[in-house]
Amino acid sequence: MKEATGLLAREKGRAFVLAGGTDLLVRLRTGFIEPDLIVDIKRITATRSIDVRSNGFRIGAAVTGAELNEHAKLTKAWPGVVEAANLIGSKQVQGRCTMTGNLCNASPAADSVPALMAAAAKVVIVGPKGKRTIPVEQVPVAPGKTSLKKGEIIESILLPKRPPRSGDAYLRFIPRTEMDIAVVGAAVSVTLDAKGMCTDARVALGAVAPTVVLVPEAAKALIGTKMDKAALDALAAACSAACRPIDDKRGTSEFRIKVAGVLARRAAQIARKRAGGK
Amino acid sequence: MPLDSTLQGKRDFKVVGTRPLRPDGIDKVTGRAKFGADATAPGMLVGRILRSPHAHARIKKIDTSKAEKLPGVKAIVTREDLPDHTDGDALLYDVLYNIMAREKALYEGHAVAAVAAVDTRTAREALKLIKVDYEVLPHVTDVDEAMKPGAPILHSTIFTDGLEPKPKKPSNVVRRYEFGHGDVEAGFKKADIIVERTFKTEATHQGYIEPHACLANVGPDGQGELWVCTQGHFMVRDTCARLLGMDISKLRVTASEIGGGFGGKTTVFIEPVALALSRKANRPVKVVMSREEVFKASGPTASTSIDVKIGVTKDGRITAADATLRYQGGAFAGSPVEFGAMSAFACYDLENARTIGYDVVTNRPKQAAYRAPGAPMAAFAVESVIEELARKVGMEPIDFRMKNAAREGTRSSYGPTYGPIGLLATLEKAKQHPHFKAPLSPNQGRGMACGFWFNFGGQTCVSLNVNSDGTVALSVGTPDIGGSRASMCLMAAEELGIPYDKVRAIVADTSALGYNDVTDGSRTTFATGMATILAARDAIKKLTARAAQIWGISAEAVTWEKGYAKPAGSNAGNFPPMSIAEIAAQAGATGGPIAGHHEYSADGAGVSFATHICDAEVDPETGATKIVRYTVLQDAGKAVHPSYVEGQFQGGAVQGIGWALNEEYIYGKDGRLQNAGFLDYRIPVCSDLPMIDTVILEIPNPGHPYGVRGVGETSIVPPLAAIANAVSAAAGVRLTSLPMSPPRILAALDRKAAAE
Amino acid sequence: MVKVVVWGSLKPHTGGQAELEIEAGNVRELLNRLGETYPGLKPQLARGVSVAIDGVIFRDGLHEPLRKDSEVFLLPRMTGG
Amino acid sequence: MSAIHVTTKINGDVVDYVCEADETLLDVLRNRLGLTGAKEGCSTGDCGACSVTIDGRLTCSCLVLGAEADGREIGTIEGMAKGDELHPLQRKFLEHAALQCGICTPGILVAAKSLLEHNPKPTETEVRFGLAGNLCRCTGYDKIVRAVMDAAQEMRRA
Repeated sequence: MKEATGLLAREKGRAFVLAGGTDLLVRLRTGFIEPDLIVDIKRITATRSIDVRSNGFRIGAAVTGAELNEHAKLTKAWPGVVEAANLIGSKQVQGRCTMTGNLCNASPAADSVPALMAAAAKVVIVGPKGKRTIPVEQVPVAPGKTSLKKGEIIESILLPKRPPRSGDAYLRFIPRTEMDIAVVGAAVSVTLDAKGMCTDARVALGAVAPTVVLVPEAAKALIGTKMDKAALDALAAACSAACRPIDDKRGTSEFRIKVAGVLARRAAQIARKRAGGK
Repeated sequence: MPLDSTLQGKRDFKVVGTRPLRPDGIDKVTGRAKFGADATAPGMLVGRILRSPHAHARIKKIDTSKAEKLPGVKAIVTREDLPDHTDGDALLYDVLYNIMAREKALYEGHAVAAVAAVDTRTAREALKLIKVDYEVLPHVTDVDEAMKPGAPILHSTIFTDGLEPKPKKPSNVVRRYEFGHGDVEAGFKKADIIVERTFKTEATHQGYIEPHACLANVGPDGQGELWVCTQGHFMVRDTCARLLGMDISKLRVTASEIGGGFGGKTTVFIEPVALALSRKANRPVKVVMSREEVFKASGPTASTSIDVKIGVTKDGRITAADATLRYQGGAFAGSPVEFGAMSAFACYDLENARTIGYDVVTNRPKQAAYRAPGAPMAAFAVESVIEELARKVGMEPIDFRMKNAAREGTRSSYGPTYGPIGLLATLEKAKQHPHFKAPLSPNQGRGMACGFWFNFGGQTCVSLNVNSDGTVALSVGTPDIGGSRASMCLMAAEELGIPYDKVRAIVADTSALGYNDVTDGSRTTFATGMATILAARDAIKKLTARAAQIWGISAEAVTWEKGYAKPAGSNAGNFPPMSIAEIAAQAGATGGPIAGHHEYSADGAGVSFATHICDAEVDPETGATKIVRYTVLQDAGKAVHPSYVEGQFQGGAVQGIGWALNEEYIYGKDGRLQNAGFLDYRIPVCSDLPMIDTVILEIPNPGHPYGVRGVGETSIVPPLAAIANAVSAAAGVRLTSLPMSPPRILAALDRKAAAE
Repeated sequence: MVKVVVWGSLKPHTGGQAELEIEAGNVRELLNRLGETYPGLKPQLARGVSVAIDGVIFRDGLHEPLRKDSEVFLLPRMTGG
Repeated sequence: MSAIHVTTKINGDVVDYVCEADETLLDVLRNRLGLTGAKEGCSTGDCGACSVTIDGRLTCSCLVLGAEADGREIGTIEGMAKGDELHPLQRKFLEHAALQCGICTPGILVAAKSLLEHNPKPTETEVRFGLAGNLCRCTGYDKIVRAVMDAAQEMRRA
C-alpha cells in the first residue's frame, strides 16, 4: 500500500487507481482519459478482505460486488448496502466492480453511495502523510470530483456495528430492469425500539443533486414516529424538497423530484420491515 | 418471373416444416464462426475515421500534413481521394457524400477523413493531428422544425418535388407523396364519430450487436478483395466499385458471418473508405466501427410526426381515413415515408382513404432501412386511433377490426386489390387465443394491433452442385442472418427427396455466383428459397436424363421420386430405381458434372399480416412499465423451419417493445447525440421481458411453390401500437408519443389527475 | 389498352388524372409509353418504380406480360430491412 | 507506458504474451492470441458479447486489462466444449434455435455456464436476471431462456 501511494504521489503525469476497472477502462477505451500511470491495487492484501470486527465491518477497497453478496454476516447486518452494491451493472460487472470505485467516481448516480451514507459508513484513506478516516459523505465534492489528495488511496470502508432492531434498504429507479444508471436512488436506514418507534434514521438520495446527498430533514420525519402513513408522507415530502436535479437524457427534473419521494417511502417501508417493524 | 401455376400446390412435405439443427450451428456455439471483425491479413493496417463534431458545418480546409509525418501512418484519405464518379446518379452521389463529407459536414459523426496506420494507437494519434477548419452553421434535428419556413437549409439543391407549382425556394422537404382512393371529405360527412390525433415517434437504431467491420485489400493493379459483414455483398461490390471508379470484375467481396442487420447493413459506410485506404497504402486495411460510431454514423430509422383522422358510423363502419406523415430520414433524401404512407391503412377495407407523406432532411445521420421501413410508426398512429374509435362506438376493438378488415378482393389503401391474405385469420385466431380472455391484475391493461408489410423478391441466383457421392453443395448469394442456410437445405432436400443433412448450403462470394440482391425485404426464404427449388428441379432434369442415358431409354421415360430415378412406367423398361449417389458416381462417364441453376428476378412475394396482443402493467407512482404477456399471430404462408419463423416473430416483437418503451435518439441543443452507447440507448434486456408466445398461420402464397411468404419484417409493425394501446389502457390516458418512457407516462398521469 | 393507376402525388404530371389508358404488351413498354406521354413522370421512373399487376407486386419484372384487361398500379420502388 | 509480460492460463493451457499496459484482455485474446470467440459489441461492458471467466468469475473482457490476467485462469468460449463433445448448453442452444445471427451466442453461453455453476436450478426470473448483462437483438430472448432452463434440467439429471 505504501508503495502504491508512493507511486501515485511521485507520478508527474496523470495517474489512476485501478480496482475493478469497470469505469476506468471505459474511460480509457473511449479516449476520455490518457493515463501515464495506472496502479492496480487488487493484489494488495489489505484491499482484498471483509473483516468482521467488534465495532462493525471493514471492507477492503478491492472487494467486489459479488464478494459482498457472498458474505453472509455482512448481508444480514447491512442488506441495503449489499443490495445497492449488487445493483451496479450486470453479473459480469459484479465480478469486478467495487464500492470504493463507485464512491471515487463521485457520480451523483452511484448506487452504493446513498446506501453507504445512510449506513453512516466511513472510509480509511492512506496517503503519503499517513492514514485518516472520514465519513463517506465527505468524499464526493462535485460530479466526478472527490476530496482525495494527490497520492491518496481509499484503503477500506468501515460500516458500524448494528444495534438490534435495525434495517436498511436501497431502491433505485431505472427505465429497464437492469443495466441502467439510476435516474433516482433512495437509501434509508432505521433503528426501532421495542415498541416499534423509530429511534434513529438516516436517509440519502442519489441522482437528484450534483452529489449524492444526505437528507437530515427526511430522517427527522421518521425519528420519533412509528413510521406510519403521516410520517412516510412527511419523509417523501422532505425528500422531494431536498432534490436539486437537472433535466438530462435519463430523466426530467420533475420526474426525479416526484420519484425521489416515492422511492424513499418504499425504501423506508422495507427498512422498517427488516428492522422487525410490523 | 411469371407466376407459374405449375409451381403451386405442394402441401405434402417430408422435411420442410421440420426443425433440424442449422448447418452453421456448431461454429456459432463454439466461437469459431468468423464475423466481420474476426478476419486478419498479413501486413494488415488499422483504419480509423475522423468524424465531424458539428451537426452542420462548412469544411473550409483539411490539413493532413502533420498526421502524414507521424511514423507508422501509411495512408490518409479525404474527400480529395474520393472524386465523384457517380455520373449524375443522385442516389449514388448521396452515398458518396455520406461516406465522406464533401463541402459540408451534415451531421455529428459525418466522416471527414480516414487514416491507415500500423496500429490502433498510431491511427488514433494521427486522427488528432488532422486539422479541419470548420465554419459552423445553424442546424436542425427535429422533423417539424425542419419543415418550418426559416429553418436552416441543408441542401440548396432540394426543391420540394410533388408540389404544384414547383417551389422556387430550396427547402428541407424533399418530396411530397400522396396515396389513396375515393373522396375522404365526402366520407367524413357520412361519419357519426371522428377521431383526429397527432403522434410523434423518436428515431431508433436497428441495434445489431456486431458493429460494421471490413477488411479491404487492394493492389496497385486495381484488383481488390473485401471481407465484410453485410446483408448484401453484391450490393457492396457494385456500390464500392462505382464509387471508387473500379471495374466490378476486379473487386471480389466475401460476406462474413453477420451479427445482425435488420436493414442497417443494406448500404455501405466504411467499406469504400477502407478500400480507398488500402489502395493508397497498398496494404490490407481493417476498419471496425466503435459502438459510438455505429450510433452516430450508420443508419438509424426516421423520427416522425403523424396526423391521423378516421371517421366511423355508429355501427362501427369506417367511412373515411386520412393521414399526413412527416418523416425525417437524416441528412439526405430517402426517409421511408412512402412506405409509411402506403402501409398506414393497408389493414382496412376503405371506401375513402388518403395518405400524404413528406420526406424531410435534418442534421442527423442518413437513415438506413430498419425492418419494414416506415411501417411501424404509421401503424402506431393508425392503430391507436382505431382502438380509440372502437371504444367510442362501444365495440370490442377486435370486433371493430374484423368488421373493417381488408380481405381477398379488397382494394388496398396503396392501390392494388388483395389476393388471398391472412389478416382476418390472424384476428380470428387472436380472438380464440387464451391470452385474449385471460384476466388482468390491477394497473394492467391489454392492447392489440394489426400490421402489414409488402415483402418483395428481387434478383437472385442459386447454384446447386451434385457431388460424386450424391450429396449436394448449394451456393446462394444472400447472407444468412437468421438461419436461412437451414431453410435452403430443407427446400433442396425436399425437392430432391434426399435427407436434410446431405445438403450443405454456403453463402458464395461475388466471384462465384451471378448478382444477388441484398438479404432484405423479407425476401431470402421466399426468393432464394424459390431459386433453390427451381435449381433442384433443374438438377433433377439432368439426373433423370443421365439415368435415361445409362439405361438406354428416352429421358421422358424417367421420373424422379424420393431421391431416385425410376422408369416412368412398365413399358419404359424394367430397371431398378437408381439413387442420386449412383447417378452422381457415373457423372464423369455420362457427360460431366451435374449441376442445377436458377437465375431470375423473383416477384410475387405476397403481402403479410400480423396481429399482436400485449398486456402491460404501469406503476402509477413512477410511470414504470412492464410487459407482462405478449402474443404474436402472423401468416407465414408456409413455415419452412418453424423455429426460425418463431424466432423472427419474437425478435420483431421485442425490437418493437424497445422502440415503444425506451429506445430513442436523444439530441442536445448543440445537435449532438447524447446517448451513443448501449448504456443510455436502452435496448431490451432479458429481464425486461416475458416469453413471447407465437402462433404461425399458413395461408399459402400463390407466388411460391411451397406457399412461402416473407416473415422477417411484419413482426415489428404492430408492437408499437399494441403496446401503446396496452399502456394507455393501464394508465387510463392515451399516450401519443414514443418512446413511452417513465417520465412521459408519469407526466401524462399527472395531466390526467389535474384534469379530473 | 391497359388501365394504369398512378399514386396521388404523380397526378400533377398526368394532367390531374389518376387512371390512364396505355397500349402496352409488357411492363417495359408500359413504362416507356408512360414516360413518352407524360414527360413529368420521367424523374420518378428513373428513380425506380414497382408495379402491381392484378394485385401482385413486381419490382423487377420489366418483361412481365400484360393482358388487355390487366389493372396495373404504379408504386414506389420497394425496399425493405 | 511500456509493454508488460504476462503469464496466464487460458482454457487450461499456459499462455505467455506481451501486451501494452492499457490494452484490454479482449484485445489480447482477439488480436494477439487469435481467440476471436469473444466479440466486441460495445467496449463499455454494456453488451456482454466479450464475456469470459477469470478465476471462475464471469466478467467482460473489455473491462479487464491484459496485464491483470497475470497468474489468473481465464475461461473463454473456445474452452467450453470438451473435444468433440459439446457442453449441454451448446447442444441445447442448437436444439432450441436459441441463436439467429450468433454474434451474442459465445458471450451468452459463457454467462449461462457461470450462472448454472452458481445456481444449478434457476427459475425463469433468475435466468433472465442472470443473463441481463448479455444483449441479444435477434431472438427476443425467449428461446435462449428456454434453452438454458432445459440445459439446467439435463445437467441436474446427469
